[in-house]
Amino acid sequence: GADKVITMSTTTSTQASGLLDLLLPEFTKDTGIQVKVFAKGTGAAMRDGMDGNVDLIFVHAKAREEMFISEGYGTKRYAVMHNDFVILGPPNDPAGIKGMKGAAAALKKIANAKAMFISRGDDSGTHTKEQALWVATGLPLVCKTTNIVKKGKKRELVFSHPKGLGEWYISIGQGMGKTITFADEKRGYTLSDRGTYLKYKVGRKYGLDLEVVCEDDELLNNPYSVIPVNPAKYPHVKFDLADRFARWLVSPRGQALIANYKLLGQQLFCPDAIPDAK
Amino acid sequence: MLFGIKNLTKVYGGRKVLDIPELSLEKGKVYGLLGPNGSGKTTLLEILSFLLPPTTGEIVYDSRKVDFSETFLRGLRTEVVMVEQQPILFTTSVYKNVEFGLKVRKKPKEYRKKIIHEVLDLVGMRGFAEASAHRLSSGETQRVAIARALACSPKVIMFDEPTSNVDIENQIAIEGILRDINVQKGISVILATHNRIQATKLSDSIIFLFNGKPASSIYENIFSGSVRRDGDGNTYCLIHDKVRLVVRTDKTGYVKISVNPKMIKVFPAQDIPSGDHGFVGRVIQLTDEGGDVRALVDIGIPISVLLGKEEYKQAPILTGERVALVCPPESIEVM
Amino acid sequence: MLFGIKNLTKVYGGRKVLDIPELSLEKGKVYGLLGPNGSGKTTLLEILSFLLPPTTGEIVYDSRKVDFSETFLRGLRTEVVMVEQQPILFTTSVYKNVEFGLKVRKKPKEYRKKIIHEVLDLVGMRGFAEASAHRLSSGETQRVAIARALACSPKVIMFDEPTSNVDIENQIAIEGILRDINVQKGISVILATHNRIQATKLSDSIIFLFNGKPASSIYENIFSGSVRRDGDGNTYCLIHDKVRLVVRTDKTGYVKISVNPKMIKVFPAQDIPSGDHGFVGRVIQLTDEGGDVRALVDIGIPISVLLGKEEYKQAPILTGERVALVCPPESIEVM
Amino acid sequence: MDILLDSFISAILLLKSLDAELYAIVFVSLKVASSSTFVASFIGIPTGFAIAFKEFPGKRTVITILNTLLALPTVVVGLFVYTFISRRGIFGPLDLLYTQKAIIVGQVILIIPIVTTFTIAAISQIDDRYRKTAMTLGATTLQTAVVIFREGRFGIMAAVIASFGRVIAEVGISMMLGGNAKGFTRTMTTAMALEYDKGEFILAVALGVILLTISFTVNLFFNYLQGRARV
Amino acid sequence: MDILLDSFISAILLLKSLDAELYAIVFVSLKVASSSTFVASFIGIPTGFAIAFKEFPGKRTVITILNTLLALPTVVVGLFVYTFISRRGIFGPLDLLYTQKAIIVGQVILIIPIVTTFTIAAISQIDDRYRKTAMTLGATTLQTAVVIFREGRFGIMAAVIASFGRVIAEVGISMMLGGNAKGFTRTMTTAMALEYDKGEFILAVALGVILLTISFTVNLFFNYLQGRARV
Ligand SMILES: Nc1ncnc2c1ncn2[C@@H]1O[C@H](COP(=O)(O)OP(=O)(O)OP(=O)(O)O)[C@@H](O)[C@H]1O
Ligand SMILES: Nc1ncnc2c1ncn2[C@@H]1O[C@H](COP(=O)(O)OP(=O)(O)OP(=O)(O)O)[C@@H](O)[C@H]1O
Ligand SMILES: [Mg+2]
Ligand SMILES: [Mg+2]
Repeated sequence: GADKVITMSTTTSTQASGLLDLLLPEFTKDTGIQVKVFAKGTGAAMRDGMDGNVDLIFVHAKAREEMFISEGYGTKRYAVMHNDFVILGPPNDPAGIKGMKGAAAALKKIANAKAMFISRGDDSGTHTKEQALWVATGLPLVCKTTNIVKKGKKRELVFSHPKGLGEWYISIGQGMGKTITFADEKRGYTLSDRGTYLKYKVGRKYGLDLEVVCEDDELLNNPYSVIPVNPAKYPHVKFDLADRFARWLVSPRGQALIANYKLLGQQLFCPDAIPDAK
Repeated sequence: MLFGIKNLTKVYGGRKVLDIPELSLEKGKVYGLLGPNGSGKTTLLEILSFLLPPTTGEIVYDSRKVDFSETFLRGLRTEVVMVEQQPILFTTSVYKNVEFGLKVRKKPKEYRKKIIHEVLDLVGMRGFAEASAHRLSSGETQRVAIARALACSPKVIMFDEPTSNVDIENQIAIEGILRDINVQKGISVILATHNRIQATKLSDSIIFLFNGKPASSIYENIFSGSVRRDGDGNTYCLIHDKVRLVVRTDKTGYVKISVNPKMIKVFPAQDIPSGDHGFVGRVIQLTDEGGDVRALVDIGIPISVLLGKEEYKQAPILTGERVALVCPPESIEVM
Repeated sequence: MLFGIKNLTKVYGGRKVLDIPELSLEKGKVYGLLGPNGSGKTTLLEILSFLLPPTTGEIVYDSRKVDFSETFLRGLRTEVVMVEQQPILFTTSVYKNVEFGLKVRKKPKEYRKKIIHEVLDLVGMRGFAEASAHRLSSGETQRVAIARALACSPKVIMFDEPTSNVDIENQIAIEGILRDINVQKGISVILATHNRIQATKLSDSIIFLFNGKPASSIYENIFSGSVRRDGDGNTYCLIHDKVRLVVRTDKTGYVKISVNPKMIKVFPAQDIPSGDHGFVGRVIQLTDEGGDVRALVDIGIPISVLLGKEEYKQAPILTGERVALVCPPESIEVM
Repeated sequence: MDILLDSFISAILLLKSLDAELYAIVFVSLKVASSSTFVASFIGIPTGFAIAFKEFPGKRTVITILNTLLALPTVVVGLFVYTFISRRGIFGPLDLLYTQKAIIVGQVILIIPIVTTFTIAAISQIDDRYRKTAMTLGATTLQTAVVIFREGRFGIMAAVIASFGRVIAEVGISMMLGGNAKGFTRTMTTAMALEYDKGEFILAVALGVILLTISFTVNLFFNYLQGRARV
Repeated sequence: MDILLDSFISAILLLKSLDAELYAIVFVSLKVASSSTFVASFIGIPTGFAIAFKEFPGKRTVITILNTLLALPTVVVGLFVYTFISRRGIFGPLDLLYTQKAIIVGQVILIIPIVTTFTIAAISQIDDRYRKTAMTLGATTLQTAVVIFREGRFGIMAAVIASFGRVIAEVGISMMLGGNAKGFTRTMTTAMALEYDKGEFILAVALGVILLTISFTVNLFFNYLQGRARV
């Protein structure tokens, strides 16, 4: 019935990767619960949770997720899975970082060579990760603050980036796919999640010229989690059903489905709750 | 009383184009409205048919004081219909154009059909019922517009130069219709026209407008000319560089004058009196005006002379004949 | 030769509204174009001023064969200007309206100014130079449109009922202008009008149109009526339910007839001859027509009678007088 | 370049596959867009009439504001409506967010300025004699408006067509207020945006081709209506 | 609800901060939108004239197609242009992608149907006597067109204003072809979309408020032009 429908906001990558198209029908089959999905930027998805517009969120921005829970918007963070980030670059690799393991060192080299780097610049999980990597390089960063008013009080928004914005560092404020396309067109470097990269590289008639130039660093891990919205904050949310979905995702059944999801022959996500799920 | 008007003015961009201190019109009559271009005829008709609010003034219609609010006016408009000078037909068939007023009045379909055929017959446009209205010639359009107004059978109809583009046969027909609706149905008619013969023939009473004001002076023999003074100290008005009329005025420069046709005297050509006021010209037209005779004499400019019944009988003049005219200065008004 | 026309037709929706097998017009003349509403006057004028392509036919203008291609026509249009029946003025000042044709002809500014004041003077609209054209009254509009055409000083001007909304004084003025431009500047003029007096007065030659065809028959005394047969086997046409005219025709039902004004005979009222062809009526108007006299007699319908110069001189009739008319069947044409 | 050709072929394949999902999307698009157009016309056309006819102080300012609102970005409309119908908003309890109704509300706001300004433009060009004639023949204000509507119907129809085109091609509001939920609020444009996000350019353009085909059909219908109205 | 108030205040703060970045964005938006509007008008108005005046077989089909193109989704335009100017496209060597020029090209395609259809609608309602009068007075085809332009300028102006509104509020094409690169191709709308994605709704609406303010100013200017043109 209509009652057995829950709503979820998520980042575009879970939907665009096709993972949800696999998981949701199985979940409905198992429980009779339908999940309505709204895919958008990480920030906007979390806003949906904070405004009580959805029953749960499925995102990847660990620090902000924890804040989400500590501010009482969510009940619990279920670590579902992770994939990893890779640094992409043009085949001729002008900064010469091919094969490097250290992501921070690689970025530093790009900065020093003033080779073009395309940043998502949209406060997404990927962008958050990129900013963390820049901090790790130890290079001096530029912070830019914008004043806005929220609930009548002034608030500052901070945007930080290495020096050279608009010269070699291009901030485009768009989704992953578009950022990859941009980097490919402009022959620049960028940070991407592996799933999207694979889809663009081999999933299409005209692949990319971009190649992975740096991968497998610990720092490049990208954990996803689901958080049911707190019924104490929003009594109307269907917490029971949402929590059931969350628990289903971290159950052996859900974890196995995730582990076995392959795109173009490659595993995209590693289950985190039961790492060796099959 | 049909219309009672007090202190009516209409101002456009600072210019008073209509200024009528007082005027009253009776029910069941035909009024002719005469006046030169721009004298305010159309403006007056639009105000009287409640399409245009006056700038100031009071109008009493059928003993109701008119307040220019939309709801009040709508009721009045069903009783008063105006046929515009350059009428526009709705973009549909002639039939549906004529049907409009009847539909609006919620007449039943059969009745509408009957009336439409009747009025189209009257204006000689029966064959065009299904024609698309925008493709008609000007005269055809004008005639359909008249039929459309007639179909409403209102209490008052305003006609703004209803025959200006109509052919001779239908001019006669329309003049007949106008008389008939007045006599047979008692519809009051106000008719603006430049055709003085039409006006005198059809109207019970004639209103002259001049510069927006009802003119007591006769709107006839109006000429533009310039006032000059000759060596002998005479003041005269030179019209079309041809005719010199001695006038009494202090004005100079460009003026309009009107010559009272009743005060012009006619003599056989050989009897031309001495003095400056005489002209010789040819009689071009003689028109019967209820017994009196209007003679149009070409003295370089065409001038109209009104001869009394008896006067004409005693000394008839013939068309084509040469006659002498005398316009005494008191017959000439400088406006 | 100004215009040579061969097999010209204009067809609208299957209906031939114009059908002229042959017609030629001379340079430097004034032509009057007469015809009932819808007879094709406007259509013909628009074709001759190259605004409307004919459906078929050949037109030779000034010994150039007209091919209706835009580039060719543009050249011709600078020589031929038409004043529309219901002219429209551009949404700007009167001055700029008149200036348009001059600007298009690349006349220098000073010259333009001079001409504009001249032509506005001619039509009595000098005071309105700066007025905004869309606010003018109908007659004012018509006069500005005439001035606008005059300013172009073309070789040919077409006037489509140029005085239909113009007041009497300016009618005279415009008729004067028309004659002047023809006589003084040699401009050819084609004038469509319903005013027969105007047409005869101004034109060197008159073209009658009837149902789109040049009519040999005289476009006068046209009446609609229905053909009936009485007990005695006489065929007559009943007009306006009032007048019975004996006709010779096989047609029945609703027809148009025209009565040749030259073939109607006039007698003193008491001398009414026996027979079915006589009527008694009142003389309402007598007009001089180049010596001949046109009498308008009201016999229930107004009928026009043309009296020869001598005939009139010998037995003059007076306005207001009662006379007897005889319309022999051969004077009546059923169309 | 052959992405275009590929897209055409894909569009045909998609249509031929009689895919239920595709039809659902098309259906939602058409339903939402026509509802929005209808509601906006219902409000905007009379408003346009009123503004065109009435003389009132500040009339030009009102028109300038309407013209300004032609530049209303979808994000602003989306967020504006969002603040009202989000759970925290005053209409939160109605649970409108992420429904087709929400999209319609947003789209109506988006196109009311279009319908209204172009109605004003169309009406003001109509000869004033039509109004006077209808009135003198005894028409009520409403009947007069109908006459003028008939005379200006080409302009007004153009306004309605443009509005329909605007909303059926619109993506921002549908995305923000509808949420692109599969089977519920996914429209052709949000589906296109999704395919584009996925990098499935060919599929995105194929959907676009289908959208234009549908829009063409709708316009053929409008055209037929206009043809009939010509009398 | 107070997000709206917050946004207003934030907009004022933003403007007051004289933020160079903000001005750059505003400048890019205005430059791109006015270029697109100009180019599209330059093409669309004469095309509209030609279609309105010439009688040719298939005229109604052409109009129907133009009406269809009013529903051209930005994604389709974006991808269409992309295929030509991407590195793999035939204009790839021109290096147009992710430049303001690319946005202009896309936007021009987007609004040409708007300018053209509304020009047609405006022109067809103009009394044919204007054309005949201009011609009989000896005007060339061009001069006649100028006369008709003058008479129909309100309708045409409305078309231009609507097109300007459409492009300045447009986000899809700017995003896809411009790339939203900060300092180069970021426009007010792409910045808004970004802030929305980030969940910074207040900032998004604040930018929207600024956009509408600017659009209002532009319209005041248009209004002034119209007022002058009234004579
Ligand atoms: N809307 C307007 N704005 C400004 N002036 C106007 C307006 N309408 C009419 N006028 C002026 O008012 C005067 C009277 O116009 P009106 O149409 O009543 O004259 P009219 O007597 O009907 O003339 P005509 O014989 O030419 O039809 C004219 O001089 C005209 O220029
Ligand atoms: N575009 C058109 N489509 C169809 N019929 C037309 C069109 N234009 C004119 N007609 C018809 O052609 C005929 C001739 O029209 P035209 O305007 O030439 O007549 P006219 O002699 O000027 O009449 P009027 O004295 O009324 O001005 C009319 O019966 C009219 O209905
Ligand atoms: Mg008038
Ligand atoms: Mg005519």
